Amino acid sequence: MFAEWLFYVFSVLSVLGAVGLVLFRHPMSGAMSLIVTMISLAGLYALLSAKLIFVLQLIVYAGAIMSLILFIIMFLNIQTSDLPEEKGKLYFLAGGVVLLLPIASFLIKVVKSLPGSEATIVGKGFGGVKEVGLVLFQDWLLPFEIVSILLLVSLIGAVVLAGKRRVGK
Amino acid sequence: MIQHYLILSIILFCLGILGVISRRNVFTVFMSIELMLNAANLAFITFSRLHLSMDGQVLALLVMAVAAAEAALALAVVILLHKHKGNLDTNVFSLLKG
Amino acid sequence: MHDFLSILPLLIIVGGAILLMLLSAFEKVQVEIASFISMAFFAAAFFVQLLVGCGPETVVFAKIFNGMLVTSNFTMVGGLIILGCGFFTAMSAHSYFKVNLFCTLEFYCMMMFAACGMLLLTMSQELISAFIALEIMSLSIYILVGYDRANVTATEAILKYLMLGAFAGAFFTMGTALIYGGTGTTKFAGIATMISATPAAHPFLIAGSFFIFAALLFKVAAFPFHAWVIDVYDGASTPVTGFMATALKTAVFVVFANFLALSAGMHSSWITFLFWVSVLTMFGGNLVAIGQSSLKRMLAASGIVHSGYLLIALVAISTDHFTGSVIGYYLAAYAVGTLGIFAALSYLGGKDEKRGTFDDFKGLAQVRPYSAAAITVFLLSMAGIPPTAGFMGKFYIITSAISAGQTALAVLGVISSILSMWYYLRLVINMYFYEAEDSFEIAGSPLATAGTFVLVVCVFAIGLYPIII
Amino acid sequence: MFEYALSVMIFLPILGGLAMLLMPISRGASRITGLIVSLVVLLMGIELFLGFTGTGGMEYLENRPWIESLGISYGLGVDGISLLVLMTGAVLFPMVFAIFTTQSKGYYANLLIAQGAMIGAICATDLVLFYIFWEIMLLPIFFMIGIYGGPKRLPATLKITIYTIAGSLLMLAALVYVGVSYHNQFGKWTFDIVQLGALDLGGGFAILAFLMFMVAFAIKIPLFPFHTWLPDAYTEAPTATTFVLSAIMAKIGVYGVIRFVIPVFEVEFVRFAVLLSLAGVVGMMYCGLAAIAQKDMKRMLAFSSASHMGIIAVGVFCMNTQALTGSLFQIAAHATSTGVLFLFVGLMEERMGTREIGDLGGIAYRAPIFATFFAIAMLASVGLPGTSGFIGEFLIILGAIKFSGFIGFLAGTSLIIGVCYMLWMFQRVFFEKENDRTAAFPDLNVREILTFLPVILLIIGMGIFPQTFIKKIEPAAQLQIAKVFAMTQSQVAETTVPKPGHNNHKN
Amino acid sequence: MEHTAAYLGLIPLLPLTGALVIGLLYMFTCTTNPLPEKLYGALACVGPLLSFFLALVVFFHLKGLPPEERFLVHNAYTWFAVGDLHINMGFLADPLSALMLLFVTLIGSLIHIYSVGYMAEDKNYGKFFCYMNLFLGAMLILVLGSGPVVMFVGWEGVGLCSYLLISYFSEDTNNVLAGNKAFIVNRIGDLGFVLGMSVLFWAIGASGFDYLSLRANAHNLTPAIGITVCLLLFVGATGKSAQIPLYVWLPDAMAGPTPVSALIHAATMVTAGVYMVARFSFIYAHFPIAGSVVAWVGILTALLAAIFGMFQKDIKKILAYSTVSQLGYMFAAVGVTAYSAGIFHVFTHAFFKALLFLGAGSVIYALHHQQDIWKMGGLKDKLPRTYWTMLIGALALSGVPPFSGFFSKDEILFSALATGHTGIWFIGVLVAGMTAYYTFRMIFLVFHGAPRDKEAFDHAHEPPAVMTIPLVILAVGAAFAGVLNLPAIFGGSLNVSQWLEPSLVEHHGHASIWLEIMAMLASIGVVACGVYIAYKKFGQGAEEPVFTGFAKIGYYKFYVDEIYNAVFVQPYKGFGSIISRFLEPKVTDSGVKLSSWLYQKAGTAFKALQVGYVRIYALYMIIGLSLMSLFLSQTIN
Repeated sequence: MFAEWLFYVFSVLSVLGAVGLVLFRHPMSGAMSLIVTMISLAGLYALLSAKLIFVLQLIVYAGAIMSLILFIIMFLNIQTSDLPEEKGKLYFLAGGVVLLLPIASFLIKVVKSLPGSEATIVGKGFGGVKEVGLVLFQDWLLPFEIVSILLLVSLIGAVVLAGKRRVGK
Repeated sequence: MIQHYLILSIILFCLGILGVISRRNVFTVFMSIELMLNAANLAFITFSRLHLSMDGQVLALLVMAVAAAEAALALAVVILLHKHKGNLDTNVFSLLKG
Repeated sequence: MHDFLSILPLLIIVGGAILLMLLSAFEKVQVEIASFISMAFFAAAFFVQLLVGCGPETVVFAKIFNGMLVTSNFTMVGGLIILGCGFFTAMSAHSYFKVNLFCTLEFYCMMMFAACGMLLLTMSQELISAFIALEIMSLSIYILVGYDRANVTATEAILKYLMLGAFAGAFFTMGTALIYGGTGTTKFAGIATMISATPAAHPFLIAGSFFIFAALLFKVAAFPFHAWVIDVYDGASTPVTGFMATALKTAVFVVFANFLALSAGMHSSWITFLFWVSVLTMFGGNLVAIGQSSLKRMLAASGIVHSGYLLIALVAISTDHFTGSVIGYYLAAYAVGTLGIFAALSYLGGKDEKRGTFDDFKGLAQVRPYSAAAITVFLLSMAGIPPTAGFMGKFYIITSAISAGQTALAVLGVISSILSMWYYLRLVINMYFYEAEDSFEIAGSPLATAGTFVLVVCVFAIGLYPIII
Repeated sequence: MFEYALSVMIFLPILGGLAMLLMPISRGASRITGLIVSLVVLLMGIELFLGFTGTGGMEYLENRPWIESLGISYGLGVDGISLLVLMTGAVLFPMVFAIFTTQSKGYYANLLIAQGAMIGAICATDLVLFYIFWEIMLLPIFFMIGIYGGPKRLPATLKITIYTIAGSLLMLAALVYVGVSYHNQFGKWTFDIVQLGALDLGGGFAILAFLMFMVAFAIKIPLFPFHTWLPDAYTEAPTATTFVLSAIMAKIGVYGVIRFVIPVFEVEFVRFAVLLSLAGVVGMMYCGLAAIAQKDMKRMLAFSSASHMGIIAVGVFCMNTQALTGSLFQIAAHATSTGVLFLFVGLMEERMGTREIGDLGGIAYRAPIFATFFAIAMLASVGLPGTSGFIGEFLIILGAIKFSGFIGFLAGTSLIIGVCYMLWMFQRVFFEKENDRTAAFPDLNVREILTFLPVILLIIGMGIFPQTFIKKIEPAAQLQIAKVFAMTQSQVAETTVPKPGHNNHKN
Repeated sequence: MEHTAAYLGLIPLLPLTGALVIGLLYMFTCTTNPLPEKLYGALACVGPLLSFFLALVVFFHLKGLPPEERFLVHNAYTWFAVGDLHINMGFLADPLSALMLLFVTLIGSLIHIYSVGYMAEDKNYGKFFCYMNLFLGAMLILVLGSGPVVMFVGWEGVGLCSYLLISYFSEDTNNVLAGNKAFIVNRIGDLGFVLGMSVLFWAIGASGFDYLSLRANAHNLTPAIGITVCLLLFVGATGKSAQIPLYVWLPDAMAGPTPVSALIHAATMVTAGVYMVARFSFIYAHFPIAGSVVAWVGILTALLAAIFGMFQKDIKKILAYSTVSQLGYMFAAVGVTAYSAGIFHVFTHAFFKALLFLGAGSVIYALHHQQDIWKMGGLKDKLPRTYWTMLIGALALSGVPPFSGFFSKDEILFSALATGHTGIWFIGVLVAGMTAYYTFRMIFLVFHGAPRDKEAFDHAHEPPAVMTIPLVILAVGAAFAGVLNLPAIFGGSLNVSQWLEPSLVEHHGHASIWLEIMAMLASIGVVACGVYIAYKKFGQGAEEPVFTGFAKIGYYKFYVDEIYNAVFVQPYKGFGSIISRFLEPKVTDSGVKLSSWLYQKAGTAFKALQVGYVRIYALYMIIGLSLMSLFLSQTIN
């Protein structure tokens, strides 16, 4: 029962955060509300017994990625005057909602086909660091390895695009 | 109950889409995409709980890594854009058209 | 041992990429050397692939990679195409960067990483690996697209590509999540088992593959996910455009085919969907192409049309004994033609790509008859006029479509290729039937030129001896 | 030694043309090369003609598997149906090289490539191979019109190219459909036309495929109402191209119908024969009428050519031996007469700088030899007995009468229509008063006389001794018709509900 | 027999060779160093004379055979053979063709000789004789052809030569137009011929498509097909022989040189239609309805042409209408199955009409190409030989006994009466009177009275002997040819008819001898009236009248040419320009143009969709996905 309440609290918070992201004019406000969403999601992960992910969500997402974004926002020193006018935003929002209705209803229809099942917290041995780590390094070696390439690419890319460059003769 | 998690995931996903198509600020757009990835992650975790297999959690983990990589690149691009125009309006960047 | 050999090309490419990355730290290493190094690695990987791939058996890396990586004849063909594309792109880039001075070593490094991602993509038999491979490829390509930082159009191109690419990537993850939810696995083999176990179409599977298709269709620029491609091709530098147009499409189509062909149930439930997408893609592409005045934009739009043809082939694949030969052949034929034309544009474009529109190439045949002839050959191949490779590709696709009972689709494909004659011929007409106004001076190295003529030979060779694929 | 004759006849010109394009040689050298190559082909053609036994089957066969997974082979052969078409392709080319001395290298090279491709299309016994040559032969035409054509060449080029490619791509789809149907029925892949004849097609897709084939050929022939590219293209094209287009390429359209459509689509063919033959006669009349209103000689001849092609097509659709043989004969006859007329107009244009009928007059007084040759070709084209034109036209009308009295009557009107515009033109150009321009017109010189004389003699010879040719083509035509009937008699009886008045056109 | 048969091929070949030789000589020398005229003249006469000689040989050979075996066949080679159709390049000499052969070669030779003189001043001498020889060759093929297809070769060949010779003075546009008209109108007839042949072939031609086989199989014809064949062939005949409605070309054909008019447009070519109907007598005789059509068309043509002839002022036009009129008689004859009478009239007509034309040619020659009879007069004394020979011709044409025309015409009229065609007989008699009138109108105006053009009269002189000798020979023929076919009442035995018997299928009408005498007297009376009226009006000199009323309409030939022009020619041309100006670019091509226009427009529209705003691109994706979701929602439940 308590878990259910928690679910509702977190979900309302996350949706509010998301709505804030979409609606706030200034990206800083958007980023802040996204952080709210992320933290709520972390709570939901905990409710779903994904302990490692819960931690990582907080550390990597809400922590690292979002602080990077915030850092850049501040680095670029974005003023309100720099922001786009976005006069027709409301029309776009309304139109977007109309367009999204079929997609959402389709997805919800799909979800409804799932037999109802409880999401009680599962005890030990599920979602812990060790257990997930074992799965990761045994079954999911390939993705894990190639993610390293991906990160390498992104690293070089960031340098190439934003860093200093030694231009060829 | 599982369904509720999934519906939440769908709502967040759709809100992400909405952000992408209705906003012109580059930051907001990228954050909306992050939101979509998060929604997907929520779905992964939910299914992981549903199937009681930890594969879903691993998948979420990998998606997080991808999201991080993408974010890094996206921010580099943002800096590049800002250097060119001093402005982060996506509509400003419409030289290529027709 | 064969296991190792099968992924040896991949390892060579990764090694090359890392080597280049390390070399770029040294001031003394020049860009030209980097291009030769990358060419060498591509060539080496190509020949290794050719030698290794002679065995017809499918290698499943069950132990090491838990069956997430599979090499087969089809992936080998895809790999060959990708490596060939890399090789010829490096050649044209060598010439291109003699005139356009914004290259650094990382360019070739990124190209090799992209190729690595593509190879992984062709071989991956698991959704999240495919996703990561896709992202490796995409991120590298994003960087290549935006490589000319001083150029605002290149920046715009990377913004558009990155934004929409990430957007599509989000769909891919959501799709993966839904499939995982439906089947409890993300491996192709596992999904196939699940499908055959439950005869009725699983809603999660449908929704999940729908999103995955959306992402893949985005990557191959199918209608209505095509809008980015024209702007991005236009903004990117010519060798990169050529690389994107060929290698990227090859990799995505291979994984697309692998995914579709994983079971008959999977394929059959998407035929109608793909039918309409392919029809719309072909005709939409043609309609976009007809109005273009810039060559790169026209080629981008024609790339859309070719994606449409490939979608026909996807509709027509038989899942019972899937070989992918039709797709492979068409991809090769298309790659040869497209690469050729971009190689030609690389050395003919001049500084800052000053020659880029149809009108800029008026009278080329009088000044540079051989180049004009080469471009004509490529255009004819793309248009599907015999005896070029493009014709045989189209022939195979039509044959497979009709064999699969998709006569209407074949006819529509034919009509679309009629429409496409319009803009291909327009360039030929401009090159041959007008007086020259430009002197078409060529700076830079002869490598792109050489590459162009090698590709001309390839066009005919592949066309006349289709067995070599 | 002679067993690879066909391959040599195909690839010698193609390779010669390509070599010419790639190598830096002067225009004079390229012309001589072209002349030599085409003469070699001519001699081989004559040798081949003489050695042809005319039993109705394929001769000079060459067959090599090419793409075995789809049963595509490199198959060549000649039979009575292709013999005369092949001969036109082989015989007429040297004239062009002999007459036009001042053209550029590309011009000659393209001509050679066109010749090779056309001979290829004529000899191919494999549908796919045929298609490949069929498409290739358009390319040199495209370049020749576009580069060497008249002032309004660009739209004309685009029109002919897109138009014909549209047709041929549709044919490609139909062709694949045929191959796939064969695979479905017999379990193996082949595109060999002899084997495809065993195919038993039916249903909507078969009709669609038939129509696609027909559209492709109808555009090439051209059959009304698909002829609209023709006047522009013929007018704007340089003379040699117009000559090639009218004398040979259009014929390959008719040939294609006979060779590839009739054996495969017997039932559909019979079903649509009336409609198609109507299209033929309507086109004949329409283009014939249009010809009289032309002011440009070349354009007039273009319409005239289209008009004649209509009649030739009728012969094919009438489905009897006489008409079919007539069409086959007329193919050669028309190639010699109208083709030569185009060359004459080209000569006139070269010498006087105009083709406007109104600007000319009285040429006959200054140039009697030229006028005589022109008159002979013209009379052949209006079908005067004693010239090659009569035999074919007579046989076609005869056959058409059998097919349907009405169509026969309409086909017969070509006798009148053709003569109207030809005489009108002849009057204005060769008779009446001469003017400054025509007074300076030099008669044919010895080289030109020697070039044209063989063809003029051929025109007369074919009129007086047609049996030399007919006896080689007639058995094949008879076989072809016999096949259609063997097939349709059984099938039509099964498939169509007997309706009163329906069987008029079949017997 | 074999030996003689082999000559058959030689007969047409000789003039053809002559044509070839003359043509080549002329073609290669005329612009540089023209050869002497005498050479051409000599060369030109060799062929016809040799042919005439051979024709005599053939004739006497046939005469030596029993009547039922009187035919010679020479199949030179197989011309073409397709399926059942087997056409030999074959020549057939039977009594009918032998008769034709004789007078064609005879008159042809005479006219060639005459032309040597007449054309002396022409610079294109060689060309003329080339065409003439070519014509004679074609005509001989027409006559000798063993089947309809070979006949058609000659048939078209003479048409071609007719065209070439009509437009001989080609610098004058009108002459060329006349030539064109002749060729085109003939072609209309030829269409009928070809169609008739085709129908005939499919009906009975499978076992051989020459006259002998056809004749053997003629009984297999059904009435419908038989009548169709007859009528179609007759269309061919109307074209070649200038019958209603295709007669219009013949008067215009007088634009050619006068010997041409004599040879082609009076004596030989124009009678080919009659010959053809007679050739096919084995079909026509079976179908009296078709015959009646032929007869009525013929007699109405005779009447119409006679009316026109009464008002013409061009001497050659008068003769031309007279020819049309006489041809009408011949068709009336063959229509009422009196084939031998028709052929006999062909025979006699050849003499007297050739004579008249050549005479007219002499007059024209003498007056330096003056053709208007109202500018002549009183030439009797200046041109005595011409006068007397032409008078004989005129008497023969008018049907005054005992000249040849009387017998042949009377035979026709009697046959009509005997077979019950009273109407035809009546019109025929009427036309006889009109013929006498206009013939003598011409004679009186040209030769009698006072000269109307003094200057021309003074310069007039009798032409050279090379021209007058043929006139005399022809005059002899015109005067006495009738003797060859004297009917029984004059003690004759219809020799020509008997000679022709084996070739023809005739139904002889039976009528009493009194009826014959009555008919004869009636026509003599009418002819006498005609001559008398002509004498009253023109005998003593008359001034050119101003035509009013019916005469004016007659003078303008009932405006038939104008009507044809308005109804056929102009619409034809107009249709041509409508096609090339409107239908072709705007209608036929509209499908192509429209689709290319649409394609371009749609391209522009799609170009506009590429707005360049990235979020709009994302929007496109979402729109697509949204629609696809709608579609997919249906599939799951």
